[in-house]
Amino acid sequence: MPESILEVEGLGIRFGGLHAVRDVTAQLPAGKITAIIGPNGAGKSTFFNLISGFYAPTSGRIRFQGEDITRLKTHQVVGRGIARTFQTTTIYRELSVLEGVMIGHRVRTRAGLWDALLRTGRERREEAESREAALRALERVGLAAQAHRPAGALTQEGQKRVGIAMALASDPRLLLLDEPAAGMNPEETVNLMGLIRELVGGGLTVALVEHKMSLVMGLADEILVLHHGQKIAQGTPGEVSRDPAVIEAYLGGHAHGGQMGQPGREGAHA
Amino acid sequence: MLEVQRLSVNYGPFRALHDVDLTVQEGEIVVLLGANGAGKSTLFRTLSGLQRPSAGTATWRGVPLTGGRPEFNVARGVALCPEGRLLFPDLSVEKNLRLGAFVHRRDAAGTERELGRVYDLFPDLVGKRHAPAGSLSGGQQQMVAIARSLMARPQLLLLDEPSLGLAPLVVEQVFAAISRVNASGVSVLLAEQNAFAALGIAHRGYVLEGGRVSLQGSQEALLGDDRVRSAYLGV
Amino acid sequence: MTRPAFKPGPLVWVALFVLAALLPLLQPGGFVLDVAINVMIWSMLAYGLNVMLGYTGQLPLAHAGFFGIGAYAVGILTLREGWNFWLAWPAAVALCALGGLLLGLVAFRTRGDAFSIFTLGVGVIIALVINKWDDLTGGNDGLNGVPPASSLLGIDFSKSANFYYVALAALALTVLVVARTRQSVFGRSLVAIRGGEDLARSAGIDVFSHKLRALMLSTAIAGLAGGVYAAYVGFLGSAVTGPTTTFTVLLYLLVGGVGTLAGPLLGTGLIYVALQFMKGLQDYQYIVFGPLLVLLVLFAPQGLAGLWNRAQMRRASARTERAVDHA
Amino acid sequence: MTILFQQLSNALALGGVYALVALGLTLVYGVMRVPNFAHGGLYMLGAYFTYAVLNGLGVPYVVALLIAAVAVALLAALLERLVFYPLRNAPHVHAMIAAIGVLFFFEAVVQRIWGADFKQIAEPIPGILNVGGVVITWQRLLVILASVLAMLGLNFFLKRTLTGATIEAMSQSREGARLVGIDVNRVGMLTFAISGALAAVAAALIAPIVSVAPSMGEVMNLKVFAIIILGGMGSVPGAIVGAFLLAFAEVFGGFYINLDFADVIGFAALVLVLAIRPQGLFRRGT
Repeated sequence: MPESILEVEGLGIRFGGLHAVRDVTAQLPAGKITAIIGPNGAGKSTFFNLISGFYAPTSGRIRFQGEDITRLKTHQVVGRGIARTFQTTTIYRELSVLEGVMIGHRVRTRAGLWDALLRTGRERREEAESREAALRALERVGLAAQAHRPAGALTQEGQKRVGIAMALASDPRLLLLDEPAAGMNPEETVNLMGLIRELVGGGLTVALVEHKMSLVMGLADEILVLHHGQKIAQGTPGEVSRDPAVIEAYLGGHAHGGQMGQPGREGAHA
Repeated sequence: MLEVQRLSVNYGPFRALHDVDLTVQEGEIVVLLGANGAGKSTLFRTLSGLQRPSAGTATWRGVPLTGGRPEFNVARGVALCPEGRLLFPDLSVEKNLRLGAFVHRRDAAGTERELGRVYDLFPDLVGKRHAPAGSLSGGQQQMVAIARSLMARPQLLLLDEPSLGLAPLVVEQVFAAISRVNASGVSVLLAEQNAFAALGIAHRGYVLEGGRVSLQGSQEALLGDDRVRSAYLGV
Repeated sequence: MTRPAFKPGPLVWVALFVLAALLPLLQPGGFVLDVAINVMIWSMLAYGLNVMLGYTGQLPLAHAGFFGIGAYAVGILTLREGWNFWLAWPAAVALCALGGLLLGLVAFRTRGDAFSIFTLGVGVIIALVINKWDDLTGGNDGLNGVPPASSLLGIDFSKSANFYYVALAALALTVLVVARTRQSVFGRSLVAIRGGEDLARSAGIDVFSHKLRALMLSTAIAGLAGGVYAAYVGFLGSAVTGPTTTFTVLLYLLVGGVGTLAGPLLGTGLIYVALQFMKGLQDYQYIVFGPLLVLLVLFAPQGLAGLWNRAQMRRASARTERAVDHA
Repeated sequence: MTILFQQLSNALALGGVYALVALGLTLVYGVMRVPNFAHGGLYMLGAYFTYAVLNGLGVPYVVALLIAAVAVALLAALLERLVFYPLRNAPHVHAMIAAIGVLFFFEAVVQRIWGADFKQIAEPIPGILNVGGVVITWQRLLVILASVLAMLGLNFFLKRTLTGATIEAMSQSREGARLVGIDVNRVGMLTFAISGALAAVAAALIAPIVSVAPSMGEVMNLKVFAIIILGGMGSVPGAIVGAFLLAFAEVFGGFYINLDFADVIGFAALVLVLAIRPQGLFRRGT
């Protein structure tokens, strides 16, 4: 087992009567890609929202790089080095690509209102740093040439990349991607896979929620399967795709012993 | 019959459905398979009138469904049981059901008759009839949602992932109920992630991937096709 | 690369203010100067509102109240306590900033509609307290005889032509402050909040603390405008601190263009001056204003500066498309 | 004792009027998600219509009240069509600002037609009722009874009729309502009409006690907004409880503390409640 960057222990949250995530204990290995999968409504996005501090868990603990971050607010979590993107392309459409991505670097700056009014040295220095960080992030996602266009004018894939760049501009150790390939065509999806691999090659840890199995199976080092808010499996793609509990969760109770039980079909991508 | 021709739907610059062709014959159960984000819900929203298409047509018994007026579509016999249920959580189960018969509000006797039929179909709901719909368990809420769409006395029932988040036993109950509804003459278009449970009761099916129909065929053909499996698990 | 937004460059602003500085030389008193000073006062209030509505995306409706606090603070301190205007004015601004802090601590527990309505309630409380607290504010009779700004460096500010420069300087300061705020690390975070609080939060922005500071800046500017008003008009009545004033300034801001740097000045100037030509209509101005507000949000919610931006953008994108075609 | 009872009857009458106005506002918010700042304007128009009909046609008070209610209801429905319906997909701030514009317009028009000074409406049943030393004016009794009646009627309509159920359904799930075949546009107009009628009835009831003036709408606006925030926006029981809370705070606060500050006390109560419970009293946490 490689060293883990994030550990959750007995993590759970209830909304009214609904137990959206229940007693999940898992680790994300450092420097790897972990995919979180599960049927619709399994609690994957909620799981992300818990890690990133959007929701306060009703039970359990979250540790990041050895530090307990369970009760931290979102901006504090980002400050510790966990950045995220959203399910839908949520970016600042009316801003230029560069300006939008610079917002992602805010967490590394301290300039406030007085710095703004007096144009202090800190303001100018941090403005320059933000710009550099944003340009670096845009470079990493291959959008440096688009920096001055309005973000809303980019393609769906481009906007996804802006979202990732914004997350990268906060200089994270762990990047959470919520359905990064949603709405992309196969070619764009392949490009995105390449990008994610490059990021991990650069030392980043990535966790992603994704429904496109071609992407998950082709990319993930480790897969965590949620069903009804609970963890039902964790392992390599090969292990997970042979796990009967996983097959049942996805394909339904009638799958046993039928066509689905046959081994040796890995790699038959759609 | 339901006839969908070259239907496309855009959300801003994003194309959610791409030239979809699809039919449901009278009395059929047709299953729509596909991973999340494949466009199933968009197709349903379009057929129910909640969403307007950017191109293409959809007709039920020759009447177009794409006018952007759901109340019109319900009155023409096309009812949607939507993903996420969209119940009225603070109203009682029975009031939810009675509102389901809103388009038949002049036919009180018919509504009472239908109410009896859906309680027969979902006996669990009888004891809960006066409870607020939002207080029920997920499975029971799903039953209320299906029952509510049946109260409109549809000839074509659109079911968007009725098994979502339900325990396996409840899923079996729900699918048995769908079979019974179909046996009474209602055509059904059913979206499912639970591929094998759905194919177990369907006559035919379509696989939707990335907003396009990537595969179609009879129940047997789809059950045996590796691509169905790969669309879900990628194995 | 064309600028995507209507931003008269710093040079245009400097030129504008230099031109404005020449006005008293041509018109040393009277009607035109009065209109100009009023436009400056109300556009400052519109700038204050714009910091919140335009840059932070929340609509506070207590601004006339803070305008009133600023005005009454200057009035009471100079008239009753004998303070020098040049001390009373900054004190009033600080008081308004403090008031903004207190308001924000409670009001930012809500957002959207509830925030607006909550702050409206606070605005009403402020106006009512000013109206009822006879001993301090003169109540219904108002505060009469607020002294004009005291002389400074030998300049007699009781003359309109000289006081004009006080108002002009205050406006210039306001525009500078707002422009610098918008173009800063801090201001970009405000725009991020306007674009979506959840997204801003996930980008690592402490939303609450940013909104709080924006509101303090916004109410401080309202107090700055109120101070000028008190010294210029010399009489303070509680009516001006009520919601009607807030809504009128909101109209100015909307006409000019929410979220733009030129909008508040543009809208205030236009509407205020237009009203002077419709003096006979004054009592019934809202027969025109009301439907105008409705038509604006229905058909041109981005205001004049916004319309200009859109036209610019269309032209720019047409140009790039042509360039692409030629390539 | 007598004084206490008088204060009590004042508070009940005021609370009943607040409740009727606030109920319409909260219904509209529930169904359309629009904070209708023009609502106070509808209330003010109700008072003026009653005044005009009484003076112009010489009909009995009750008839004037009903005519005013119908007229304001129609006007409110028209307002929904012309202003709020086109803005249904725009940011909330837009609808809010448009509503403010409408409010100002109403006020200016009324001022143009009837002038800025106060108008009086004679009490339909003048004098007082004395039951064993306990004294109450007939008009206050009428206000209390009529507002309770109107509330019961509204409750019956919402809970027992299918049309009423469509209003509740739409406020709980707009798309769900569309899917069962409810024409949400008609429900929107209907809700606006009901809110207008309730506001007009409230205004006609209170008009003989207070004077009629163009600014009465603005004042009422602020109070009913305070009430529905207090009760939780969109909540029907919240509006009623909030209305009586505010009325009691004003009447008794004004009596025991300082009459001048009666209004301030009401708003201060609002600020206090929201500081503790930002979502209001009757709304589940978000």
